[in-house]
Amino acid sequence: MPEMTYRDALNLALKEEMRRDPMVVTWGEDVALYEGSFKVTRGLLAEFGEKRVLDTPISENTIVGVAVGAAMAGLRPVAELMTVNFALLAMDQIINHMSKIRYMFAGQTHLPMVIRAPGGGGSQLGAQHSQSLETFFMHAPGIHVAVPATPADAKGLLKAAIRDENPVMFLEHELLYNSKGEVPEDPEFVIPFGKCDVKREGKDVTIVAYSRMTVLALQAASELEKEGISCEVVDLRTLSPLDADTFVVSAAKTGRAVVVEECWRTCGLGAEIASRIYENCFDKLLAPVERVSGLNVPMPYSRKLEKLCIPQVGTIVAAVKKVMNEKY
Amino acid sequence: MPEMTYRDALNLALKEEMRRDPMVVTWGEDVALYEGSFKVTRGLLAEFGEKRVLDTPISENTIVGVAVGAAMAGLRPVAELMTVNFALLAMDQIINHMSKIRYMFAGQTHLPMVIRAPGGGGSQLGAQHSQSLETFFMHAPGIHVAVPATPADAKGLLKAAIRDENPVMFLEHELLYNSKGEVPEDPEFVIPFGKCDVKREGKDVTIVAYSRMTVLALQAASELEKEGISCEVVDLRTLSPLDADTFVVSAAKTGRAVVVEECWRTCGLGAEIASRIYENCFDKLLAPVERVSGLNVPMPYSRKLEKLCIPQVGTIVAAVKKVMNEKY
Amino acid sequence: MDTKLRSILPDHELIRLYEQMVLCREFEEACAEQYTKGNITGFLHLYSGQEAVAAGATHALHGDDYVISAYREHPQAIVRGADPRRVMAELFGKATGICKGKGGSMHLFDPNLHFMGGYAIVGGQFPIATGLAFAARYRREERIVACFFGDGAVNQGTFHEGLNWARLWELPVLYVCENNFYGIGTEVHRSSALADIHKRTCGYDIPSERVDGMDVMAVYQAVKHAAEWVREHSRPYLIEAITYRFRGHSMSDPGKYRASAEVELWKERDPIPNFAKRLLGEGIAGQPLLDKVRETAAAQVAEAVKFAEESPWPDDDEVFNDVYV
Amino acid sequence: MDTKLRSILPDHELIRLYEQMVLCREFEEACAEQYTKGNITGFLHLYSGQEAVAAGATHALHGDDYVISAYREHPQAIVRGADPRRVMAELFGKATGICKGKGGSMHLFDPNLHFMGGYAIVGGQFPIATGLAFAARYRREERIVACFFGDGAVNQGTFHEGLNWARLWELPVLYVCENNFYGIGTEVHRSSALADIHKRTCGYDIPSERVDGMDVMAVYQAVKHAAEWVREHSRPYLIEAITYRFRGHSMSDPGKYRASAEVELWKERDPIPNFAKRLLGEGIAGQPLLDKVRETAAAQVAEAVKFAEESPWPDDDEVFNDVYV
Ligand SMILES: Cc1ncc(C[n+]2csc(CCOP(=O)(O)OP(=O)(O)O)c2C)c(N)n1
Ligand SMILES: Cc1ncc(C[n+]2csc(CCOP(=O)(O)OP(=O)(O)O)c2C)c(N)n1
Ligand SMILES: [Mg+2]
Ligand SMILES: [Mg+2]
Repeated sequence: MPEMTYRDALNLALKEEMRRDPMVVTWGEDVALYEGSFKVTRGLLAEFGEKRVLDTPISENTIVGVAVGAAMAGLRPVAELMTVNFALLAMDQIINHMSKIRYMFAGQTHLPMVIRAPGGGGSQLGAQHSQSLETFFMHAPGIHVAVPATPADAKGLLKAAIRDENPVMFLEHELLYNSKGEVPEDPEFVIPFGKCDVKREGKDVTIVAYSRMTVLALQAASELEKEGISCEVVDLRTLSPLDADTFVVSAAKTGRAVVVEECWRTCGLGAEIASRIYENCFDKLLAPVERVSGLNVPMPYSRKLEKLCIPQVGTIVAAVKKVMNEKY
Repeated sequence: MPEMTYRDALNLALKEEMRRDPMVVTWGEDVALYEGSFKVTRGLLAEFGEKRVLDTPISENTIVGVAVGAAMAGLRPVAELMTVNFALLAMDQIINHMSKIRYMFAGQTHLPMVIRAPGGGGSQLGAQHSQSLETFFMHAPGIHVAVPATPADAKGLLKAAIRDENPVMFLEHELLYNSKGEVPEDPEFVIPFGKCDVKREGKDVTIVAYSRMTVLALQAASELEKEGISCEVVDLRTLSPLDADTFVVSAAKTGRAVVVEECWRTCGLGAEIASRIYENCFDKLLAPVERVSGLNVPMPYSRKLEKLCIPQVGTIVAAVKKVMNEKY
Repeated sequence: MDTKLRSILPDHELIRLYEQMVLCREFEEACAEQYTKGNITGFLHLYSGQEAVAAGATHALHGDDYVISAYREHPQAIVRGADPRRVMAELFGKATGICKGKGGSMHLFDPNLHFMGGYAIVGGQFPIATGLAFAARYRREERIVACFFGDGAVNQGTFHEGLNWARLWELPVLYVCENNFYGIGTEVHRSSALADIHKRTCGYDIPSERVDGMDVMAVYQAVKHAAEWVREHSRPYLIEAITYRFRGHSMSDPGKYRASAEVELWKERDPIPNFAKRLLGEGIAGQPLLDKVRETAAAQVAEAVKFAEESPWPDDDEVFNDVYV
Repeated sequence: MDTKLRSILPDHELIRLYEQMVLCREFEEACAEQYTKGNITGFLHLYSGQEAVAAGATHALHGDDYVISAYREHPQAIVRGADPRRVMAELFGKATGICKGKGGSMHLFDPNLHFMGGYAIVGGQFPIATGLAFAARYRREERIVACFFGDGAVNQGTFHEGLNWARLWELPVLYVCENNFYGIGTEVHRSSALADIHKRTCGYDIPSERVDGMDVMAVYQAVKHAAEWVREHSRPYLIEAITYRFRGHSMSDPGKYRASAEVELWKERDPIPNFAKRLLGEGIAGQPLLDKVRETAAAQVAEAVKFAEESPWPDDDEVFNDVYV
């Protein structure tokens, strides 16, 4: 299997799906001529032309809404929001329209569309450009939400997203674009939605994570192994549909769980994951579930402060030790 | 104490605060001449004139943003979003701006502003007009969120909101406007944010609720009393700041808890409340916390279906019985 | 107005326009009654007074053009061919409704009629209309998109974003603004810096015109011309139809912000009797035919109400269907 | 351009304008260097080339007028009076920064200077500007709001909503569009249906004009006139300043979408040497003075860098401050 970056894996997925299906089109701010501000759409304009790869005005609500309309009319648009922060300008089309249209029209239409959006913190982009908004999308029914952690997952999940008949929020992590990994070449390599990936097996504690948090969790697990603590790392891969079974079974097995989320802690998705674990493993848990979360503050710019706001390998290690030490 | 409706209590709070402080101004779609689509602003234009009570174009993002700018310049605006569903058009100003401005500008400014927004389901308004979006606002740091359940709370909390130096999302429930209760006449009756109200004491099980869900929880508690189950009903009153102490202490005392939320279940605020209870009462809980939630679907119009989507007294009663019956 | 009707359309089409307006009026008035009876609940925005716009504009479109609208859209769906029985059943929340009772008054939809939905978020339809038009052009289809909206909607950001985008991408969107002078209780000059809505397109290089929205033939002719222009040039165009709603904003609005003299004045311009007069005057229809039209419409609406009443409620299971494919 | 500079402003003010442009240029170029060294991280959008706009416009405003801008705003804060040391410290993320290191390059703010912030959401400043203007008018203050934004921002819904609102409520907002022809890599005619941005206000009954944004005096004069008009009439006005950024969109943009011939052509119109030439030509300054200006600016910027380097990092506790009052 060739090694490639997360960025290139996404790029390949886009290309393969656009080759496969002429109904796949893509647009967004600077995705065509400029090839994307994170270069995920590199080469697309050259290969597919300006009918299928389009630059748009800076009008995020409309970027999403045009995809809604086009999907309703039978295309399979992949719209890029330059970053997920700008999804806040498009919440009307995302939540009021995209997520509800199939339901309120009683299944007479459906929206095979993808909204790609890079996000996450850690690059000193300040409060308005460093958000992790995954919980918003997970909260609203009618949307699928994908959060790939590795290049292979990025490719397989993006292909699945484009083939999905439902609207998908596809959340890429800006700090993962340069990360490398093996990626299957098979153009039919598609990762089904709603299946967690146990990225590391273990027996003492379950770490549930997603996107970049999975990468950190795996690093934490390696460190902890040296201290004799065996962690099972469950990568959610998609937040909707949520494969609770896999992490519940894992937590029931280990009796201890840590959830790692990059978003704000209060009402973050970690609370949902934790609740599912409590609800289903109540009598098997040996300690309360630990939530390792983004701090409940807007993101500060200064690198020194920013680091405190985002889960780090060290904070995950500490949380695991904490649940290991609690005795009931 | 005089009896009045939740609507009139809000109206009175607005009038008292506008009389007290000339910096309090209010605007929104149809709040002036039309006196509000739910008539909460009745009489305001007549008393305070068109300089202080203003109708706006249908431009929700700007309705919020104008309040941000005016607050930054020293006014105390109270902006109305005709319903909370339209807050989705204003998420950019609410989350990207209002919630972050004080922080990213390092405390050099602050935003003493209130966004009033009626919401909730149960009136057959269909998917786009029946949302309970409180979790979105609770998730974002930098915002206070108030969710009054009774006329007295409506008055006391709205006055506190207007006096608060922080931006407040003030979420009113459309089905409560006509509800009646005693309301203190004292113009200094202000309910501090961040204090739960134990609206009913009990010993067997703790029900945590807010807004209209508190009203239903109290009805459920009355029914359950007849069956010999004693419920303590904790009304959150404000979601941010969240007074976790009160409900944690209550849950520790009763050993059983039910959280009632009108919003969608997945990643709803109930998961946060439940997590706090688990985290703090892990060894005192006799059963997993039950979440009684809005169904994870866009709201259907048909009254028959709509009823299934919103917690009812009966579903709360059933949930309480469930936690009472679980034995560990 | 001296052009003879017959020089514009053949008799049967003229009669058809009349039939449609009458059917819409009867339908809306029946809705009001059913609302009072409690059979319809929620927000109910009636179209009475504006029929010339829906009927005239729709008649000028091709059958496969997309139509998209807001929440005051029963007549727009009906003139497009939606079965009044299924529309009424929708309003009752019954399983036989056009959206199985899940959409309601504000969310009618029928893809077979290319009626792409009523939306309850003011301005929510603009981006979607743009996307529909993109899809049509992408597939080299002939069709255009007719996007209906009110005078209040033009101040939403989406209106501006949509105009700019449609012109920039050269998309076939025909914007039809139904300027009834009010957004709920706010008169257009109190919400718009420039109350002449058709002039608002000047900043986007989009042609536009104003038309008498109480005159079904004027609407028909303007839309006919504009639709062909849009189709030919694959570029947007805006029509502002001046009209009036005879009732309050919704059933819960007593409409006190309008002087009754104003309402009365507009009622004299009621598009239905005025068109009837012309049909009579030009000898296209006699009074018996017109009476017959009204009776037929009334019967059709009565049948729709009966159908809705007798229809079953949706199954409880339906609540979980259609969230995802 | 035959008006003599001295007929417009006294010598010391002309020199002051020159000093400010030079200081801004020096500051921005130092930022680029510090970015390369890794002392500044995150997005860094430099203003080099556009100095005539910030300097000329700000000079035409009153000291207590509100200024609000986007993320390419270091010079706008500096010409308003912000201490370059504290701006540089902010970019370094240090505790001595103008926002204690919590804001960063895109979020400068100083209420004492009535500099109401840099915002990183394209179009985010429009509603806020409207609110500032409302507050000013509400309190019967004389001040106006100068709202800076780019050519890319005019397609956001907020631009439209703001124009309509400001005109409707008669608010004193002076919109200053810095049209540098690109929003990141997208040329203005590929994002705007009407690339003549000043013409976009026609739908709102707002006067507007285009001005040469590479000529500090032209900007000064236009803004002077417009600001007084806005102040007097309490109504919005829009100025489109045609300008150019010499660097990429941000430090991470190599700017390949622009032909180097295009960039070179614009560099010949560099506002700084061109203004220097006029100062020399009209005998307002001699070369030694101009050299001195540059040296002083360079020293001031070097001092700012040193200050930033030597400043302490914020305390960890600072992370929890300022979320709420
Ligand atoms: C985004 C949004 N804001 C506000 C409302 C509430 N609302 C419903 S209809 C309406 C007035 C719309 O007026 P107009 O566009 O003129 O249409 P008309 O009702 O006259 O047909 C308003 C403010 C809404 N539904 N959506
Ligand atoms: C809402 C939003 N969308 C997209 C972006 C990404 N972005 C940053 S700057 C920019 C281009 C803005 O261009 P313009 O307004 O012309 O300003 P300039 O950079 O030329 O000064 C874009 C698209 C953003 N910051 N905010
Ligand atoms: Mg109207
Ligand atoms: Mg630009």
